[in-house]
Amino acid sequence: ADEVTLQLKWVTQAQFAGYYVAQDKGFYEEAGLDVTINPGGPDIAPPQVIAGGGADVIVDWMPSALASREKGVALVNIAQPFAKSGMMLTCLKETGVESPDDFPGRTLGVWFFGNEYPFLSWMSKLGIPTDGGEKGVTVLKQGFNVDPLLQKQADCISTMTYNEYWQVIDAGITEDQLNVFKYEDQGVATLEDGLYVLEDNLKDEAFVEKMGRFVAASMKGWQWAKENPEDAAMIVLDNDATGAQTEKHQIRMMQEIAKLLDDDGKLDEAAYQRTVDSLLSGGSDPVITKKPEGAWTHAVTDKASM
Amino acid sequence: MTDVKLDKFCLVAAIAALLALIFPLSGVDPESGKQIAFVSDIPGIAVAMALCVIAGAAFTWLGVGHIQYAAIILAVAVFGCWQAIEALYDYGIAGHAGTGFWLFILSLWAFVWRGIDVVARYRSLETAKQQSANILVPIAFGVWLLFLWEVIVAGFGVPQVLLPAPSAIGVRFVNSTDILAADFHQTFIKAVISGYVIGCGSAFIVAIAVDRVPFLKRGLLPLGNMVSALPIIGVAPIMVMWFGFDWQSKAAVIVIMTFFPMLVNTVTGLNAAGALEKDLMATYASGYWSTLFRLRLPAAMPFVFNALKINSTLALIGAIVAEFFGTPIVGMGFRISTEVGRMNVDMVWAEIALAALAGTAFYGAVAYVERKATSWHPSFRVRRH
Amino acid sequence: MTSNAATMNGAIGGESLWSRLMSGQAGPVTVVLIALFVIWYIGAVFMNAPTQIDRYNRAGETWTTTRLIEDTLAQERPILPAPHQVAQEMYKTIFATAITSKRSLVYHTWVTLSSTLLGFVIGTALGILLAVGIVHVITLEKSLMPWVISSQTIPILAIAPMIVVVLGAIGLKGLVPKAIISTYLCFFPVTISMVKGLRSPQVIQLDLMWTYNASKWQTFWALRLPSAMPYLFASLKVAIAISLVGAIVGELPTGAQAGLGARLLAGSYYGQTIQIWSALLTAAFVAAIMVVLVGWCERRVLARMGVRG
Amino acid sequence: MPASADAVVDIQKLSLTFQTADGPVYALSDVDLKIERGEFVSFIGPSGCGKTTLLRVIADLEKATGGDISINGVSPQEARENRAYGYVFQAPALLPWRSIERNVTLPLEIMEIPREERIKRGHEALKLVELNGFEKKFPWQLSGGMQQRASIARALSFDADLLLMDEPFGALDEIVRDHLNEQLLKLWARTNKTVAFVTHSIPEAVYLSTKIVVMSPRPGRIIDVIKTDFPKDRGLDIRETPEFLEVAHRVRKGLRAGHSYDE
Amino acid sequence: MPASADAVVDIQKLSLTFQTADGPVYALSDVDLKIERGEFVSFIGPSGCGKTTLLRVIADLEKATGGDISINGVSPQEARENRAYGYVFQAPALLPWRSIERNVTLPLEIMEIPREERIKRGHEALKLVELNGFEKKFPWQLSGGMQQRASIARALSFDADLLLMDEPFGALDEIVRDHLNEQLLKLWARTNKTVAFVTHSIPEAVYLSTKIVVMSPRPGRIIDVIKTDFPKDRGLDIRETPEFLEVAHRVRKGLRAGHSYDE
Ligand SMILES: Nc1ncnc2c1ncn2[C@@H]1O[C@H](COP(=O)(O)OP(=O)(O)OP(=O)(O)O)[C@@H](O)[C@H]1O
Ligand SMILES: Nc1ncnc2c1ncn2[C@@H]1O[C@H](COP(=O)(O)OP(=O)(O)OP(=O)(O)O)[C@@H](O)[C@H]1O
Ligand SMILES: Cc1ncc(C[n+]2csc(CCO)c2C)c(N)n1
Ligand SMILES: [Mg+2]
Ligand SMILES: [Mg+2]
Repeated sequence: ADEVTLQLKWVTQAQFAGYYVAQDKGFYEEAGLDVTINPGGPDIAPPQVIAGGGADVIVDWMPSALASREKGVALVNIAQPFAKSGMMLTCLKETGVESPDDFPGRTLGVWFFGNEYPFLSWMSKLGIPTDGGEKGVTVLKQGFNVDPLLQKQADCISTMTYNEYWQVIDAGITEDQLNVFKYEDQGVATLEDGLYVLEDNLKDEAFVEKMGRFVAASMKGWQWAKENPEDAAMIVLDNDATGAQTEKHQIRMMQEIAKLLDDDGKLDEAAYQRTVDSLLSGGSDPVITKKPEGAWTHAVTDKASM
Repeated sequence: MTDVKLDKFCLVAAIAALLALIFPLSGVDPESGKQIAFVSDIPGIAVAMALCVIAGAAFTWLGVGHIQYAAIILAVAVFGCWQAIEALYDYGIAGHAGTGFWLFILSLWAFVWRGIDVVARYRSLETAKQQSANILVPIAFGVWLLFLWEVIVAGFGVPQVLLPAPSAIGVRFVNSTDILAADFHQTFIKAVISGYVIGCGSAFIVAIAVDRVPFLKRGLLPLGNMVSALPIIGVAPIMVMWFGFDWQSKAAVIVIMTFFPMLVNTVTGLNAAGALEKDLMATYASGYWSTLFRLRLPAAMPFVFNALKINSTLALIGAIVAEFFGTPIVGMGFRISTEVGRMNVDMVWAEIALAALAGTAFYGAVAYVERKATSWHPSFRVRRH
Repeated sequence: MTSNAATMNGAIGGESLWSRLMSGQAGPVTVVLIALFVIWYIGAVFMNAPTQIDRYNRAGETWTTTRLIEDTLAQERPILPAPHQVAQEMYKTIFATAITSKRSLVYHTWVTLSSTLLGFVIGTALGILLAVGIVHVITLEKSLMPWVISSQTIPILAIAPMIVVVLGAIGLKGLVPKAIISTYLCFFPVTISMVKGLRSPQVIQLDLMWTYNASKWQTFWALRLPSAMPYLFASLKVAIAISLVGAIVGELPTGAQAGLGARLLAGSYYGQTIQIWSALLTAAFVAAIMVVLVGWCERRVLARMGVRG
Repeated sequence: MPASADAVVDIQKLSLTFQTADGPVYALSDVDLKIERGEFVSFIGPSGCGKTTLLRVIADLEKATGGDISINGVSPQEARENRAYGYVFQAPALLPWRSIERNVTLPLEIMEIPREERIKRGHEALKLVELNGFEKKFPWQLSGGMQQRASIARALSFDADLLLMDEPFGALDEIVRDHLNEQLLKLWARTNKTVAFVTHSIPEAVYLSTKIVVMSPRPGRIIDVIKTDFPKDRGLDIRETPEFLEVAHRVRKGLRAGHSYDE
Repeated sequence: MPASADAVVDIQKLSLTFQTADGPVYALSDVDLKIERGEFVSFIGPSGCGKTTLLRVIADLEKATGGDISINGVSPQEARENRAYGYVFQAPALLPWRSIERNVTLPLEIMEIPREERIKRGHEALKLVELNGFEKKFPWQLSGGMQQRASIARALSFDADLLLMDEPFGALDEIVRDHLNEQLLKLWARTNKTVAFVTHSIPEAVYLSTKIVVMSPRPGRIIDVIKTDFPKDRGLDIRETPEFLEVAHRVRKGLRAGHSYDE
């Protein structure tokens, strides 16, 4: 069988259920693939891993992937299983943040490590500086969890619809005590978990064909996960080496993830365009400086749907 | 001794340089299938190699007895290094270096080692000369290491996102002084200094208290050893949870890290005074405080400084690591973790270089004060053998 | 020393049971431990109270102090978990779970321990080797020593993720990268101490070997190495603890793999403070046990060398 | 038992046992001794017989396990707290971080004597042992003999009436030793101090003392007390007199009895 | 200059200057000395005059800065490499982690002599200094004097023809010292070894030597060389003879000339 190494963006959780299901249910095997799934972590940069030859294909967010491309790691999007963004800013109502107009003067929690691009684009679109001045917002590098909100160190924090949001809820705060600003709703959504490979490899026909099979099998996994969220969550739990994840949380995450999924994993050109525009519009400090060329291809998904 | 002793290092240098002239300088260009460059294409490196052969052969016979000879050898090596860099970047060898090139580097290595060796053995009664020799040796060695790093990264074409060349790091360092300054201020001036002072200071006072109360000494110290084994990495998120995002939580981590080395060392030091000296103080009916200040604290100084030195390296590391767990968007640890994610690995290394510089300077400062304050200690006297 | 007893007007007096209990080490340690627990409980109440009160307010409940105290000590995600919560969690994950399970702390401890030990062994060997070089080759002493010190000012913990990635790129995965980080951290105290130790023979002892025309090698085995033993063991105690830190740090970026570091991370990620604290305490216990083991070896070796006491 | 009015040191049935892991070590047993004001008493005996221990008991550095001892009519502890004696240890015991001058004036500093006075007395003491000119040097810059002299100066600096000296001249060469012996004798003759002096050298003991106490090996007992009656201002030349040789002979005999060589 | 056929040590115009940060220290200057096979030469002189330094030059522990020196006709380095001498230091310098036996056999171990042979010769040497029975003890279990005896046994164990001894008996009490002096003389008379011996004690020097070298203070020079002609098998009693006292007097005079006390 052909060997494929997949580098995830984050730790083993239902966010990556499709790949684990495809592995567990033998979809990869059927496609003649021997797939190794490497979980990520807070300080693993998938582009760095693939550049160093530690993976064949990675899961990454498009802003980060395009920024890396400008830095010389020629990443190409070969499939986009997530059609929608799950990112949002979650605020405590009691702090009085009702709309983006209330942001100036506030303290906001943001993920960095390449995940800050959507936020920075949004702020520059709103024209709010992020330097901590009077008219701007004070930005905190948010750690792994939602403590900054619970302990009122920040007025708002970044959350994913499928993960951190529910941790806030679990901590005893009810939905009606929160104001949430989804990037989708604000019109600043950027594409999230996509599959990326190195441009050079795509020159090799056999590789494209192999990726075709990989994407097809992965999408089959996603389809299965969408239909069987509970079982998918259990498969994820089986693969979690820390033994720290909980069933309740993973099932709920799987259900939320299902809402973001695309059917065939083919990159939507309009969504790509919207992401690129958003990233280019950063005023004096845009995330990317020029329109990327060849940053995506349908060659693989076309093969996959054959 | 009548038989001539051959200088092995120079011999290696000469032979390696000779072979370098023969072997291909670079690999084959994958697209055109042709050699990228021969020695004959690059006059500079050819001259350098020839010089190495000549100098190597000459000094193999002469031996490198004098410091002047070492200067000649080092000069040849510097010229060779310069030509190697030129060949890499101006003649496109970067990423395709071949056997010949590496043999040349080996030759240079032998020269540099021999040169440094001679300088290291240099003895002069004039303090100024001796001191400059003492400083030159580690610097020359460090510069050589940087050169090796540069050549290996460029020669093998290591991707920038994995490991940038020192030259790229240097450029980034110079171009980002404002960011580096802001980060330094946040991490070092605010967090490290305050954490270090509070941690070491409180441990010193507690040590004196513990020493006064034997009960605490027996009860607290064994536990202290356990706490010092606590991985800071686990403590850091808790401190961020307790003391917030700003520098205070980093200072708290530093306090925890530095407290026990200082405590344990000071307590040991307070017991370092010899029995005879203690008896002496007893014959004067010297009181507790008098004995503490006149005998036990001075005797404890070497131990206290030992802890201060250990802590000077621990403190900076602690602050940087703590910044991984939440911080305002400034600081050395913040920058390191953020810029990796942005593939700005040269910036990461610029911060690391800054950390190493600051840490070494900090350590050096403490060591300097130690030398002044405990100049009476035998370890600072000239060794006989 | 008897002379101290005389000068410190020792309160020998009546040997009560209490004073005999407290004159050893176990008694005082227990008392301090109990005091620590009390402080811990009080701390837990105070640190957890604000969120608890917040929760009452949000739910519109009324509360009494007793209820508040009870609740602060039984939160699911406390800021500071109470000792008994940590103890329960540790009992559950250490004794009540099969050690093959991923939920067993024993399993994770073993994962961490294996790279700790590997790193410790390599680091110690490297440290001794460097020290031997530095002591015997003046060029190494002058050129390498300053860089050995500078090397420790590089925040290795901060670049651990990059190391893991870079090593992964050349095919080193799992145990080895973690062990390498441990090695980097623990070679330093060994080198520093061993340089000191190998230089600790007195001039007169070195002269003695010189009069016998002993080779460097003979002098090393007969004189330098035995003199360095106490220094070696002192540094090994530091090195083993620091090696554990290295292994844990190495586990963080590899993310959701196994090990105490991964437990810490996962606990941190999901705000499960109880899990963090139990992983943390386990790590501290493991470190303490290893230090005690090194101390035991030290006593045996030194006893064989005829050291007094 | 009331101490005799003029006895500086009054020891009765003193014994001392060290409790060690290997069992008890009987260092002193049944020692009776009286030292009058103005006496110069030497202690001589084989190595390990308890000379140092006896001196340490007098100085309150060790507690006797049996018997009675009084110094100037009070307990050793009180005597120590009154700074009744100066002690010269077998080793110099100088503090390496203090210059010679500051080492010598250390006891004065502890007794809170004003600075000027301290420096004056320090100078005098250093002059006595011929170390003037070395005030600002540090101990490691002096030879072993010079260090020992500095430690003697330190004991002299605060002018206690009782001097306890434990082999103070052991590390010195014969000439310097002779010289310091003379100096010490002069000082003693001038000031009427009481001196308790441990030595290994028979001629030294005989030359210096008014009373020589010969001790037996462990457990240390007194086997002979020899009174001499040389004048207070004796010169080195008395060492050639028959009386001197006779006393020396008696000391040697006592000593030899303690050793196992019966040649 | 060809060394005389039977000279074990031949020193001509030897000088040694230490270069220190404070400027040069002239330790030895213009020393001429010849030691014949079978001689027992004592060095005596004030502290710091260069006795130890001279012995160290002979042992190749220090390099002369001027003049010529040969040991058995070769350079000190070659002599050392031939293991031509045994050296007894001023301090015992025993290795604390080795039992007495293994300390004494250390030089044999380094010379790669087989185990059985080593143990045999170690026993003999220990017997000579009367330490049999203490083979398995560690140094700290022995008194200072016993340690010094062990270090002498160590130097004897490999039976070198030349013995260099630097105040070997300085730390011992008079009785033990007398005893060891006798033993050393016996050994020397029996084996025809050559001995160079540093001491501070005039009677010891006179009693032991065939030749006494008196040295002046820094820069160390030889100011007197005194030959004695007591029989090889002299007893302790010769110390009372007029010849003995005469030689002792001459030595004392020479020594005193080197000191500044002109009383
Ligand atoms: N603290 C102690 N614990 C146990 N035994 C001790 C202690 N101090 C001294 N001794 C023992 O008591 C005996 C007397 O020792 P002391 O030091 O008084 O001898 P000394 O006569 O001064 O000998 P030296 O002439 O060698 O100085 C010795 O056998 C010694 O081993
Ligand atoms: N390595 C050295 N560097 C500088 N000076 C030295 C060194 N070794 C010895 N000296 C000096 O050389 C002189 C002679 O010293 P040496 O040790 O030979 O004296 P000594 O006659 O053996 O004295 P003692 O009787 O005290 O042992 C001394 O003044 C000493 O300070
Ligand atoms: C330090 C830190 N950096 C980034 C993220 C963000 N992140 C990486 S993958 C992912 C998907 C959902 O969990 C998210 C949000 C985080 N949580 N913590
Ligand atoms: Mg004594
Ligand atoms: Mg000497």
